[in-house]
Amino acid sequence: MIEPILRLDGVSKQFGGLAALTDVSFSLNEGEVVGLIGPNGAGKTTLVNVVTGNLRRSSGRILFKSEDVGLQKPYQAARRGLARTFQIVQPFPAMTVLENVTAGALFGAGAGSLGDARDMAMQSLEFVGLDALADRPAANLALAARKRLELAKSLAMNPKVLMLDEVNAGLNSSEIDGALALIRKIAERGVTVLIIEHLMKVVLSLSKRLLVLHHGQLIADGPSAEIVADERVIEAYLGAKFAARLKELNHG
Amino acid sequence: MAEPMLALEGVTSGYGQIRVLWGMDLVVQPCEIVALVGSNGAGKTTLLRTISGQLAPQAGTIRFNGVPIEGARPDVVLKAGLAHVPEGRRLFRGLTVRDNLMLGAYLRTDRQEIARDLDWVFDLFPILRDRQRQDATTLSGGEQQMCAVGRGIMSRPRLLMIDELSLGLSPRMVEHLSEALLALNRAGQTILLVEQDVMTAFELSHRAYIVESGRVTRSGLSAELARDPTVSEAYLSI
Amino acid sequence: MAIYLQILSNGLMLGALYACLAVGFSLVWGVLNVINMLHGSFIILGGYLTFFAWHLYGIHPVAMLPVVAALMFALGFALQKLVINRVVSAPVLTTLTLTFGLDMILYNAMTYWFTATPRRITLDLGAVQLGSIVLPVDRLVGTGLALAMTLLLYAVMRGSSIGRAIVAVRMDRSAAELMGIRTDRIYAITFGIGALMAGVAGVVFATVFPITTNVTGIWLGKAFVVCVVGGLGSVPGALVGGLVLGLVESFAGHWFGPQQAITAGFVLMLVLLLTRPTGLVGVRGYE
Amino acid sequence: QETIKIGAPLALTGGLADEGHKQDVVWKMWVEKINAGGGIQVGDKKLKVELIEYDYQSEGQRASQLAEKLINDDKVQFLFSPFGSGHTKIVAGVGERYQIPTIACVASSESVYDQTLKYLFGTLSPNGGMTTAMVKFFKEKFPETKSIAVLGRDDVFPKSMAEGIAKAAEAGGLTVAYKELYPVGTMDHAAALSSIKAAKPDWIYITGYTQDLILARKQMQDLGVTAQIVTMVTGPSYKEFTDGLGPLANGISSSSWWHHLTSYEGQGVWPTTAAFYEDFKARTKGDPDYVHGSCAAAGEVIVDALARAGSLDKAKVRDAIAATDIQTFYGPIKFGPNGMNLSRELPIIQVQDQTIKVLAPAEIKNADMIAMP
Amino acid sequence: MKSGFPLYAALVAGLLVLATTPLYADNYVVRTAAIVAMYGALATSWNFIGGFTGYPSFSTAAFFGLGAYVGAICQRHGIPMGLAWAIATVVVAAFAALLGGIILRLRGHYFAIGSIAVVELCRLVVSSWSTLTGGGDGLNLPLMSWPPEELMRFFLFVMLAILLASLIATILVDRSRLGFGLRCIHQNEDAAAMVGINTTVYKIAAYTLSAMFCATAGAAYASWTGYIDPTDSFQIVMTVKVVVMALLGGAGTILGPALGAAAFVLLEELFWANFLDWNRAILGVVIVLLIFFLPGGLLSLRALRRLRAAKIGGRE
Ligand SMILES: Nc1ncnc2c1ncn2[C@@H]1O[C@H](COP(=O)(O)OP(=O)(O)OP(=O)(O)O)[C@@H](O)[C@H]1O
Ligand SMILES: Nc1ncnc2c1ncn2[C@@H]1O[C@H](COP(=O)(O)OP(=O)(O)OP(=O)(O)O)[C@@H](O)[C@H]1O
Ligand SMILES: [Mg+2]
Ligand SMILES: [Mg+2]
Repeated sequence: MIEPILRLDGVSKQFGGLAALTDVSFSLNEGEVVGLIGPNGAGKTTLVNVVTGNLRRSSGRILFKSEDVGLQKPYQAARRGLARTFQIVQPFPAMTVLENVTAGALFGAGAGSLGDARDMAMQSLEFVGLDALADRPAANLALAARKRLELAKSLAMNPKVLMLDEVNAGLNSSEIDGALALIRKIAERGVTVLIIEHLMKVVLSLSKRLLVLHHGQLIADGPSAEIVADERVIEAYLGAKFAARLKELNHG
Repeated sequence: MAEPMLALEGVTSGYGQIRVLWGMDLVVQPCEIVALVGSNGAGKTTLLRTISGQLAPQAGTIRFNGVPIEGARPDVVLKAGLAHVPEGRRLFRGLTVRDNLMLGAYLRTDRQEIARDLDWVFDLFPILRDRQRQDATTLSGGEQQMCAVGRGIMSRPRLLMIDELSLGLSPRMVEHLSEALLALNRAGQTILLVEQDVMTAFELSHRAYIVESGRVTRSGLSAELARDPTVSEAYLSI
Repeated sequence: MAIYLQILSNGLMLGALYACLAVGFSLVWGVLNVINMLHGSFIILGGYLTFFAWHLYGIHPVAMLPVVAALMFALGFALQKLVINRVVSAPVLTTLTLTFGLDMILYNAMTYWFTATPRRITLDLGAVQLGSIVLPVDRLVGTGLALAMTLLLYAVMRGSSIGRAIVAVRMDRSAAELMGIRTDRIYAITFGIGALMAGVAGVVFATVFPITTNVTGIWLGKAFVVCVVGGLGSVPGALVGGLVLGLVESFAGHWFGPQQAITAGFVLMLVLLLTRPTGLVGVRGYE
Repeated sequence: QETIKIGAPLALTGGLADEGHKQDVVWKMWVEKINAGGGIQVGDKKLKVELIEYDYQSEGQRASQLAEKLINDDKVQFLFSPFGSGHTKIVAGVGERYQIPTIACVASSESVYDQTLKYLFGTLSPNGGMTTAMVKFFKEKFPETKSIAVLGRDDVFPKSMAEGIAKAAEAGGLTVAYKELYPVGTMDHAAALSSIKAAKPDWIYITGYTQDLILARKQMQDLGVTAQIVTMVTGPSYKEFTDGLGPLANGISSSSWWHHLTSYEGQGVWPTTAAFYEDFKARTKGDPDYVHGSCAAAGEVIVDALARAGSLDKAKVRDAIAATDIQTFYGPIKFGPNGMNLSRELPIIQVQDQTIKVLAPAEIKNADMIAMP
Repeated sequence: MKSGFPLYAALVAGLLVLATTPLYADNYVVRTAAIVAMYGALATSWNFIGGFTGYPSFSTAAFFGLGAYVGAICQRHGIPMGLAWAIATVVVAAFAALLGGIILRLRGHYFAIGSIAVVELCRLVVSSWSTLTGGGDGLNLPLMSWPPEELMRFFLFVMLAILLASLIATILVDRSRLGFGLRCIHQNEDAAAMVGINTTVYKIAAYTLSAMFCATAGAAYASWTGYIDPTDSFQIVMTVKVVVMALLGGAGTILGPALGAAAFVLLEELFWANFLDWNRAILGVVIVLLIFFLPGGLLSLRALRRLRAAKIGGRE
C-alpha cells in the first residue's frame, strides 16, 4: 500500500480545561481531496492550527511523509509543503496583490531570486484569475478576491498538502462554481487537499471522502454518500431539514 | 399604507474617491424581513455602513420613520432604533461574552429590561449562557456569530440589520438562527439582512433586493424571486 | 527581624505610591494605544499646583486633591480632544513621538516658570510607631489616598458602562461605534482620567518627594516598569505591579545595597516580559 | 570695536538647569560691572567684554558641540565651563584642542585635572581639603564619635566626596559602619536609611544633589534615623536646600568652598566679600552661595591675566593665567601645576535656626557647633 | 522595483555636500556635518528593525553607549583606535543577536518597553561595574593631539563612512530576500510565518544590523570626545530622538531616516542658537506640527496616499 502523506495519530489539544481535540486519528493519501465538516466549535480550525504548528498539540503524533512534525514551527510547515488558508484571511495589507503572492513563492517554494518568485507568483495569480488586480493593495480587495488571494498565495508555495479553511464562505453560488473549478484544477496537479466548509454543496461536489468532527472527536470517516446519511452526522451537524433537502436533491 | 420604516432614495456612497453605490433605492416596511442578495463586492456591506452612519452618503436621502438620518453619527442612528450587526462579527477581545452582549445595550438605561433581554438572548442561544464568562473572541466562528446577533438584539432596535448572517455557520446552526430570527420577527421585529446563501435568504425573508455593482437590479417578494428562472440561474445553481 | 518588618512596610508604602503613579499611564496605554510620554510631567504639574497653592495661599494639600484632579482631567480631556485624537489610530511610534513633542513643550514651560529648584511641602506630620516599625504619617496618608483612588477607578472601570465602553473602544473602534459609543469622547475621557490620576499622584507626591522637573523622566520610567510587572491597561495590574516593584526595590536595596535596587526592578521587569508578557494579573489580548 | 569674547555653554534646561541659571546670573552681573567701568585693560586699550551663552540642556554631547560652536562661530577667546566635573571634562577637552583657556568654576574632583590639560584652570580647591579637616574638626568637637555611615550618589563629584570621607574617617580612627553608593535616579532612600539606622553610627554623611538630599533628610526624619552629626554635601551650601527643608535643615553640617560671611579683600571689581554680597543681594534678593562666588572669581582671573599678558595672544594669555597669584573677594587664587586652585582651609558650616552658620576656620567662625536636635 | 537613479543621485549629492564642508566652512559647520552623519547612521540603523520590520525599538542608545564603552576600554588597554572600533562593532553585534533572541519574542508595546529597559539596564550595569568602567566617574580616552581642523576632518570622514556603510547595507537589504521578508513580518507576522519565513532569524538579523553601526558610531564618538560617562552614553532622550528623526524622514524608506536626521539636527541648531530659554519647547512644537502635517515623513508624500487607502479597508 502507498504510504499516506499526512497522518494524525491520537492527536489531542486542550485549551485550559476545554478539550478542543480529543484523540483524533486519520490519514490523507497523496492526491486525495477530503472534506472536513463539523458543527461550529467542533475543532476544525484548531486541527489545522495544530498540523501547521500555529498551535502545539497536547499529545499524539503528526506524521508528514512518515516524519514526525508535531513540534514544527509554522515556517517549517510551509517549507515542507504544508500550506493553509486562514478562516479569517490574513493578507499583507499594504503590499500589492502580486507582492503578497511573491512572498509565498519566495519563502514557501524557495524560489531562487526575487525575479523568479515574481514569475511564479504571476502564474499562480493567473491560475486563480486575479492577474488583473496584481498591482492593487491587498487591503482594498473585497472579500471574494481576498479569499482568492489567500489561495493564490498558498499555491505559489508549491504545496504538497493544502488545507482550505472555509475559503468559500461568503461567496455566492456562481462565485462558488468558479471556486470549485479552481480547487479541482489544483487537485488535478496532484496536490492533496483538505477542505473545511459548511457549504455542503462544495464539500460534496469536491470530495469523495468526508471526515466529521464533533466536540473535538472524529465521529465519522468514510465515503461522502454514506456519511451524509449517517444518523449521528445528521443529528450533530446537518439537521433534519437539510438532510431531507439533500435526499430530495439526490433523488431528483 | 403606513409610512415605511426605512426608505432610501438615490443613495450614492463609497470610500474616498472610490464610488461603490450608485443611486440606490430601498424600502423596508415595519415588521418585514427584507433580504439583500448579490455577488461579492456588489456593495451590500457598504450600503449597511452608509445606513448605520459609518459612511456619509455622497448623495441621496435616508429616512428612518420619516426622519432623515443620512450623515448622522452612528450613535444617533442607533438611538433612533437602527442596529447593525457587522460583517465578520467584530466581537471585543478582552471582554467576556456577557460584557459583549451588555455593550449592545450601551445606550439603554432601563436596567430591568436589559436583564430580561439578556436572559432572552441566552434562551435563544443557550451555548452563550454556558460560555458567558469566556473571552468572546475565543469562541468558535459560529458561536461568535450568535454572540454578534445577540449583541444586536440587546440594543432592542426597531430595525435590526445583519450582515452575512450564515457566514461560517453549519447548516444546522443556520437553521437554528433562521428560526430564532423568525421568532423575533413574529414578535414584531423588523429585520434587514444581507445573505450570500440565496436559498436561505429567500426562505427567510418576505421581500428581497438583488444588488449588482452598486445598483438594485431586481426586487420583489422572495417567493416570486425564488421561482424566477433568470434569478435561479444566476444565484441558485446547485 | 524588626528590620525586615520595617523594610516590608517601607516597600508596601512605596509600592502604593508607585501604583497610583502608574495607573493612569497604564490605562491610557492600554485603551488608547498611546504611550503617554507626558505622564511624568503631568505628575510634576500636579505637584506644582499643590505646592504653590500651599506655599502662596496656605491651602492644605488634601483640600487641593479635588481641585487638581478636576484641573488635570480638564487638561487631559482638552489635549486629547484637540490634539491627540487627530492621530490616535496611527501606529504606536507616531503617537509616542507626538506625546514626546508635547512633553518637550510642557517640560520647558514648567522649568521656565517654576525653575528646576526642588520644592517640597514641609508639612512633616511625623511618624507613628508600631512596635519596632516606624510609619511616616504623610506616607501613610499618601498610601491611603493612592489606594482609595486606585480602587475607585477600578470600581468605575469594572462596574460602569463607561468602563466597558473604554475597553470596547480599545479593542475595535469601528465596532464600538456601532454600539452607539462615541469613540472620540471615550478617548478624551480616558486620557482625562489618565491625567487626573497623574495629578492625584502629584498631590500625594508633593508631600513626600521633592517636586522638580528633573524627575519627570524617573517617574515615567517607574510607570513603565509597573505596567509591565502588573499588566498593561488594567487597574488591578497597576496595583499589583506597583506593590511588587516597591517590595522588590526595598528588599533589593537592603540586601544588595542601593546600587542594585533599581537594577533589580528592571531585571524583574525583563524577566516578566519574557515569561509572562501579560504581567502578573494582565488581561489576555492586551498586547 | 574689538571686544573680548567669553563663551559659556550653560545648562538652562534639563537636570542642571538651576545650577546653570546661577552661573548665568553671576556672569551677567560681572560683565555689566566690567563694561560699566569701560572694560578690561589689555595693554594700552580698554576692551569691552561680550559673554555668549548657549543652553546645552544638561546633555554632555551637546556641551562639547556648543563649546565647538563658541570657538569656531563666535570666535570666543575664553570658555567658562559648565557646572559639574563630568561636563567640565568634556568642555575642557574641546578647549584644549583649540588652545582656548577654559576656566572651570564648579569642578572640584581631582580626576578632572589629572589629564594634564594645559588650558584648563579651576577656581575651586581640591575636594581633599574638605574631608580630612572635617574629620579632625568633628572629632575635636565630639570626641566620643566612633563610627560613620556614608551614602553617596554615584556621580563624579558626590562619589569622590563619599570615598574621600570614608578614607579620611578611617585614617582618623573612625570605623565605617556603612558605605554605599546610590545610582542616579534614586527616588527612595528608605532601604538604605533603614540599614543605616540598624548600624547606629555616630555620624551620618550623605552626598548628592539638592533634590536627593532633601529627600534623604525627609526620609531620615520619617524613619527616625538620626545621629549626633549629620553631614550633607553640598546640601546647606545651597539656599534651595534650606528653603526646601525648613526646620528639618537644622543641625545639618557641611563644608563649602566659600561663604559670604568670609571677609576677603583683594583686587577686581569687587574689592571685598561684602561688596560682592551687597551687589548680589541688590540684584537677586537672595544670598550668594559658593557657585556664585566661584563663577565671579573666574571672571577676575581673566581680568588679572589679561592685564599681565598685555595682549590677546593665546599662548601669552595662557601662561599669564597659569602664573595667577591674586587675592580676591573670593579668597586667594593660585593655580597648582595641574591647573587647580591651591588648597586652603575651607569653611565648615552648619544650619542653625534655619540660617547658615560658619563653624570653622576660626577666623570667620560665627557660631559653635551643636549636636543634631 | 523602484527606479534606482534618482535615489543614487540624491544619495551621492547628500554625501558630497557633507564631505565637502571642510573646503568652504569653518570647523563648527564641519562638526555639525559630522553630527548629521552620525545621527544619519543611527537613524538608518534603526530603520532595519523599526522601519522595515515594524518593531518599535528603542535600543539605539544602548548600542551606541555599549559601543562607546567597549571601544574606550579597548583603547585604554592599548589597542589601536581602528581595531578598538572594530572590536566594539563585533562585540555589540553579538550582544544584540543574543539579546534579540530573547526580547524579539515580544511584540508591539511589550517590545517597545523591553527595548527601552535595555538602555536603562545597560546604564545601571555600566555604572555599577566600576572596576571595568569607572562607574559614575566615567572613562578618559587617550587625547588625540592633532590640530583641531585635522581632527574634525578625520571624524567627519569616519562618521560619513559609517553612514555610507549603513546606507549600502540598507540598499542591499531592501533588494534582497531579507528585506522582502522583513516587510512581510511588518505587515503580518503570522502570515509571514505561514508562507515560510523563519521570522525569528529574520528579526534577529534586523536587530543585529540595527545595532552594528550604532556601536561603531559610539566607539568613534568616544574617541572623538575623549571622555564618556554612563549618564551621557545611555540616554533615553537620544533613543527617542533617533526614532523621531527616522519618522520625520520616513520610516521604512531608504534615504528617509538619514534625511530626517539632517533636518532634525539642523532645526535643533537653529533653535539653540536663537532661543535660549525656549529651544526645547519650540522643537516640541515642530515635532507636533510634523506629526500633523507630514505623518508619514518627508519622503512619504507618495506613500501616504496608499497608506490612507489601506487604512480604510484595513480591518477584518
Ligand atoms: N485560543 C483558544 N482559547 C480557548 N478556547 C479556544 C481557543 N481557540 C479555540 N477555542 C475553542 O475551541 C473550540 C474549537 O474551535 P475551532 O475554532 O477549532 O472550531 P471550528 O470547528 O473551526 O468552528 P467554526 O466552524 O465555527 O469555525 C471552540 O469551542 C472554541 O471556543
Ligand atoms: N475600505 C474600502 N476602501 C476602498 N474600497 C472598498 C473598501 N471596502 C470595500 N471597498 C470596495 O467596495 C466594493 C463593495 O464592497 P462591499 O464590502 O460593500 O461588498 P459586499 O457586497 O458586501 O461584498 P461581500 O459579499 O464580499 O461582503 C468592493 O469593490 C470593494 O473593493
Ligand atoms: Mg473554524
Ligand atoms: Mg459584505
